[in-house]
Amino acid sequence: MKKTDFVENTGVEVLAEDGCKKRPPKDNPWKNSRLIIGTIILGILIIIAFVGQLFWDKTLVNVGSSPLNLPPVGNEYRDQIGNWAHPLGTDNSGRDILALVLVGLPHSLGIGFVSATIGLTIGIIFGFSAGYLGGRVDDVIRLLSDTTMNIPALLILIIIQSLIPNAGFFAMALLLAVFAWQSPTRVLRAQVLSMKHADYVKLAQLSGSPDQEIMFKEMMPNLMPFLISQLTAGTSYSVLILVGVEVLGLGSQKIPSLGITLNNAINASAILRGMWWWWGIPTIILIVVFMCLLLITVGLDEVSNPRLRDH
Amino acid sequence: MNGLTWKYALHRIGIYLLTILISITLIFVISRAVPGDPIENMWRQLEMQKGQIEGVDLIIDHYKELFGLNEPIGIQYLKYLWNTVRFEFGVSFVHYPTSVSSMIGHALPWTLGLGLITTLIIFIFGNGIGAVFGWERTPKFIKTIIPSSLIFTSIPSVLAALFLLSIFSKNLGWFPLAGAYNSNVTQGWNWPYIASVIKYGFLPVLSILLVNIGWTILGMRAMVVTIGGADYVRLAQAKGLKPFYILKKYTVRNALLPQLTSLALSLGGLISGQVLVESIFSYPGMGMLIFRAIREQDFNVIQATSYMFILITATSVLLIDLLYPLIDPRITHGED
Amino acid sequence: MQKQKRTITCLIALMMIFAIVLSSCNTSPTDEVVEETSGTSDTVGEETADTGTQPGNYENATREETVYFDAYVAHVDHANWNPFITDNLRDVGLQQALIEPLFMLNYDTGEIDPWLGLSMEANDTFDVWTLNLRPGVKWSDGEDFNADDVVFTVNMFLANTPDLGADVALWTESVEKINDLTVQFNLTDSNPRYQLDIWSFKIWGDRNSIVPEHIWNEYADNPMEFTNYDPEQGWPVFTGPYLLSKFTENEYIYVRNDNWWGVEAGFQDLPAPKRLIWIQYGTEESKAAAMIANDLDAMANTSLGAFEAMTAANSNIIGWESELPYGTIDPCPRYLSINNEHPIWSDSTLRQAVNLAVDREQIVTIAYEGGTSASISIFPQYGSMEQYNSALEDAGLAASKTADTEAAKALIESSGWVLNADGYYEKDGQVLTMSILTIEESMETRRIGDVVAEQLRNIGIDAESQVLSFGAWLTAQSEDGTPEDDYEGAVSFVCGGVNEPYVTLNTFGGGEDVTKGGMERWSGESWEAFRASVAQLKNLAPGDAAGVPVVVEAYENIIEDMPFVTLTQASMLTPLNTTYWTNWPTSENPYTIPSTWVQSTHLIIHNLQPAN
Amino acid sequence: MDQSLLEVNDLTKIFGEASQKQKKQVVALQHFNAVISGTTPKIITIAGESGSGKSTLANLILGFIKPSFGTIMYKGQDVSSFDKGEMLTYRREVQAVFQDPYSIYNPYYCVEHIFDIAMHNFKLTDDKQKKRDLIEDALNLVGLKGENVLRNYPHQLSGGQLQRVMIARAYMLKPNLIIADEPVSMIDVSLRAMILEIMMKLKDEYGISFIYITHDFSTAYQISDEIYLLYHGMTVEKGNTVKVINNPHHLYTKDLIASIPTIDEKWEGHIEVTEDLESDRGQLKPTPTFMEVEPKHWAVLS
Repeated sequence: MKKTDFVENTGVEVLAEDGCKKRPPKDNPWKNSRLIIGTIILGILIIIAFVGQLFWDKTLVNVGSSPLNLPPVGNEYRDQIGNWAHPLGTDNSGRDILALVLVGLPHSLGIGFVSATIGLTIGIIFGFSAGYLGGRVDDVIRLLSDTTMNIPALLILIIIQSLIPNAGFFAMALLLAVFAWQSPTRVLRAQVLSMKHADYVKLAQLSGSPDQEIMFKEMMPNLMPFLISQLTAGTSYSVLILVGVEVLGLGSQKIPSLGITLNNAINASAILRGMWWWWGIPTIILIVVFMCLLLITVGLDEVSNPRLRDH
Repeated sequence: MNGLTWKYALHRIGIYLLTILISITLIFVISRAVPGDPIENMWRQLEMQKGQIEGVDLIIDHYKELFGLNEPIGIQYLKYLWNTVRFEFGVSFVHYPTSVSSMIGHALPWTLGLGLITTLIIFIFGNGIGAVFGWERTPKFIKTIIPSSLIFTSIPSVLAALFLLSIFSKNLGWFPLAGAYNSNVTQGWNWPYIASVIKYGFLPVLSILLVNIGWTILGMRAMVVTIGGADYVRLAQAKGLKPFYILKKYTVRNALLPQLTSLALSLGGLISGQVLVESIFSYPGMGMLIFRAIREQDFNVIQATSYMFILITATSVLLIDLLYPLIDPRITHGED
Repeated sequence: MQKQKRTITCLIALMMIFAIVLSSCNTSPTDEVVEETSGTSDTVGEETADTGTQPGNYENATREETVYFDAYVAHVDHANWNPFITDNLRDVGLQQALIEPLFMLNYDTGEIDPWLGLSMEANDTFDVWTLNLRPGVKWSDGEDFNADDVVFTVNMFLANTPDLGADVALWTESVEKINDLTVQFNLTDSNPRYQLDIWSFKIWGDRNSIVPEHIWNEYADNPMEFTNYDPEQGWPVFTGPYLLSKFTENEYIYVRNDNWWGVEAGFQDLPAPKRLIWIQYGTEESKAAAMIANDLDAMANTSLGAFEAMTAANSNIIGWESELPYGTIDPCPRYLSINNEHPIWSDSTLRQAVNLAVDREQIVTIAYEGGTSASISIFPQYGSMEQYNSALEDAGLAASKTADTEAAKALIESSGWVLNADGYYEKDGQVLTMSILTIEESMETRRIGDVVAEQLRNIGIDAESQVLSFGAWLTAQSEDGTPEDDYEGAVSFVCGGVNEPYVTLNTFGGGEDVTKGGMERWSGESWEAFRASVAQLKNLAPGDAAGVPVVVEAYENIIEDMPFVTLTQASMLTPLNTTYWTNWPTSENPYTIPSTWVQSTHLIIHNLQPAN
Repeated sequence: MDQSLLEVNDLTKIFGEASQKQKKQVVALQHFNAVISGTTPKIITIAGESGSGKSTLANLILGFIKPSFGTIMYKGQDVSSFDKGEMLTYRREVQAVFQDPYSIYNPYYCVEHIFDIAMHNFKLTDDKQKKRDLIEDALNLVGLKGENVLRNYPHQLSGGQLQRVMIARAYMLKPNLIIADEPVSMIDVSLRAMILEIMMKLKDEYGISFIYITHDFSTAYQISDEIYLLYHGMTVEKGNTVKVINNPHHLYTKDLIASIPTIDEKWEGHIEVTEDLESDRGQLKPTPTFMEVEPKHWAVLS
């Protein structure tokens, strides 16, 4: 039976609450190679960053803590030969690149993740309300998202930066969330619209479930993999905006991050000076992080949508 | 069932006008939220850069008066609304007495040119690649190659622009370092001018393209995959139609409309994302204008340029919303 | 659907065409002149013949005959050549190639050298000044430049203040023509710096340029409306040895005027370059690439790293010095501004401690990578300032190059502060903090801020640097809020004194009716004494030896109360390319400063020699 | 007096904007009248081809859509005037069984979920053991055991099982009326009889009335007491099931009954009717007049 095949592949088993019979592990869609590879590499990166912070002197991110313009180990730059004291080299203010990366990566990733989470939460509330309730609620939410998408992001960023100059971790995440909720709202609204007429929603109505329970207990669990993929996509989007903002010099300078390092490198003409390690290492890390998040997103899409899987 | 109805159109236009009103109001509020007085800041900055200016207080007072900044904020707002609907943007504070309209008049064509070409290429190639990426019959190795084209998506546009500049202009010398056309050619309809515009615009276009195309590819891929499983596509497959024909006629065709909407929605972002690329290539577009205006708190310029962006984005979204039911009869806007 | 896709394509194509049409509408009339030269080559000047160019027609001058300058500011309105508008085109050739000043200040000697003016003398009370003009000066359209033009221009200023000539109007009561070459200014008050501040190139350019009466008289009532641009009539008309040829969005091109007045008047020979181009590149990387490729002859300020990369790639690129710090001094030294009204930092003992904690040598090493020198005083260390700086050194008032952390700690402790568990000083439950504001647009201040914050943390002050946009940086230091909310410290700079300390000191002294000085809000006894010295200095002519002891006296008050902490000399590193042109100004040949955006560039242009 | 359980008066549903100038409206159901007795449980069949308004009627009674005009009276009270508490009671007492047993279950939860939410929302009981007993009891009625089905995911059960669980759920709520919207059309033939038997049993032993929506006359003939034949939203013939099917009177009914090819497949055919009838499609018409062609058998004059 075709229908049954379809349902069997939805892959909700792992998420289900205790007490339901487990499906045989053979057809578990969560065993998705892209998802697994992406998660593992990203996990390794994060673990390296956190473990590294324990073993590497974090104060090396401070200005003047190391010799200036030192290349990575084994390389030579302007009569200086890289050594193991600073394996990834230093920048022009005597900051250790390894320390910058170890401190900066979790910081940038964390802000991106938190802001994506905030954005997704708003997106869930707005998207479900707009899609399920429709009418005026839909209009108001639409107005809100259209309006905020209309205003140049740069304007908002510059202004907020001048209002809260040394935005900390959560302030920055909150600020980025301003740009992170419209897309989930739109996408979820469409999903909810198509799910609204599902038979099991009808049944829940017949069972006397109030609207919020239908939205969040009946519909949302089925969107779980989809929501997680929205979250990873949102995280990479927020990390990109964050890095973009920092590269502009608009971010908080208080905590070293990948974007601030790139901003310093660009301002100091690192490319021209041939200090490839200074801009190259943060860039490669950004690319790897982005690719991992992309793999996870694509993998999760495949989990939530069986048609996406390779045949 | 219903197609485009008057009620729906009026409702959409109502939302459109309301969106614009709220947006421009927010622009007014936001641009004044920055601490400090623009005229004061500007002259103090000039003084610090170019030496003390005696009588600077007189100048500052004079210009505040001239630009109406001494009036109550409510009056300023009403005047602003009235002027904005009439497309009267006044003069730039910083570039006084240059009128904002003439500044936009000089910059907008370049930005539109750059923006439209990149948008067009992103739409055609992004959706093309995305369709191939999402198609179930695409060979696996191609599906493996495509994600690598997204590498540029993961770095800020500034960095991408700097890379391209450093490789193609600095090291290889294939493209000029800055500007929009060669000063030796005459502006107008002649081949040397057009060739030079293309040559100077190539790298800026490429930078914006590489950074933005990834999102379109990913979006299209998801659309193709979703639609690929829809009943009518399954039906077409059952009818024995050729897979590529199905991809072209059924899947892509139906995926393009939502993609068009996303494009319209991202238009504003695309244009303002151009800002930094323009400044790196010293391209005389709106990007430079808005970036500087925001930094210099040049209210009239901020308001006018933002208004342009708002109009472009909101209008394209409106048009697509209105065209949708005409193009796709499955979309209805009835009450049921 | 297919049809619709086509419609969209057509629509977009139409809009592109529209864009190109719009952009070609901005065609400047001069473009028609060069139509025949519009070759397919992109390399400027390549298509010209080897034989060199014909006299008077230098639009197609060869690369060897052309000097390329860096236009470091992006302008918006390229067709407005009015020199008085706020965002004028002065730094892209207007004041270097077209407008000549009456006088020029020499940074090395402190003398005011004559140019269009021969001399300017004051009476004993400095309230009547007489200007003598150089005979034989002609406008580029052949009309004489004379006292009528000066009188006309000054009266235009007086009638249209403060739109233009605000400083002229502030000091000038009336102006009279004595004869064709002599003008008398009657001042509102005594001003020994009238010639220097108002009629000379001092820091950037002569803001108050004389304009030709026969062109501007039509616009005497509304000079701000005049664009001063009409290629058919040869406008803009000024006295300089070059004429505006054309401009694009990022290039400004000038050609030599072989009929320049200076030759006939016996003032100077024609300058060697036949064509001058100010060209704007987007980034430092692009400029550097152009320098390396010999497409640019002089670059505006650059970073040390970029400079080293450039000299490594192209040995023809030189700086002011042949070794570190390579650059010359900017007229605006950097200092640490401290809020004297802040609840904590109002304690001068703490400010003294900061002064001791700051290692200026380390700032130079890290923040500048050796590209500048530590300040010994708040003044720029130009040759003309030598007598003041050495007097301060002799009096033991010079700032130390290195830190004395122990002494700094002792001072803080003497004020009742105790180190807490985190290693920071604490008093009454309050940690000793200093948030140092830096300017986002200025990498230099940001790097200084980072280093100073680090140095202060080392002695137990919980300091951090905080980046703000210029406007926010300025506002944060303004006096709007309550003192508690106000700033603690800021990396700041003071421009003004180039050849004498008066302007710099007056920045901290305030005007007539203020009760505290400068952004720092310095007040109290020492300040009152300081102000008295500044007032005394005001009435002395610049460079007057009698001023030296007064300056020392004023500076004693600064050291005693330490309202701010001197840091470093600002560096100005201007790479110059000797591939096509030589005889650039250097420390060995210091005929002027090497800045090509200021008006003294006239001197550079007249001194440049072709390399072969 | 015999108070009616459900009384439907002149029920009409028009889709599309009534005020629009363009006549784009579609009349899905018009002038429907029916009464279900409160004392004698009955199975009432609503029959007709696809698009005849059967499902619209079900959705109207279940409150998923609102009528354009006409009323639904439940126990003598207008359904549209119900407050929150009354609506909850109505929801509980009027239950439904749907056509597609696969899609009615939320794939995220195991089968037990449908009992849980009903139990929770209708506040049947808080006691765990009591809960289990109620469920077990209901499942036993339909021939299932809790341990075999409750902890399974919907896709792990067969269509017949799922549909029986649905009926068990409805039964558990002790409703007065169950709307059965083509409950057997997607189920294996072998299981159909069982489902129908359960329905009969519920009617006879537990006094639950049914509105049985179908296009299948053989099953209607088998179990129902009354039948309503819908054509383009209009009732064209109604009355005792046996009489109507054995002696169809209306032109359309005749064609319909004669042309049914098989009872196994969902009938996708279309009845050729006179031009006259066809042109009326979707138009709102005046209340039809019924003629009693024989006792307990009415037909519209045509």
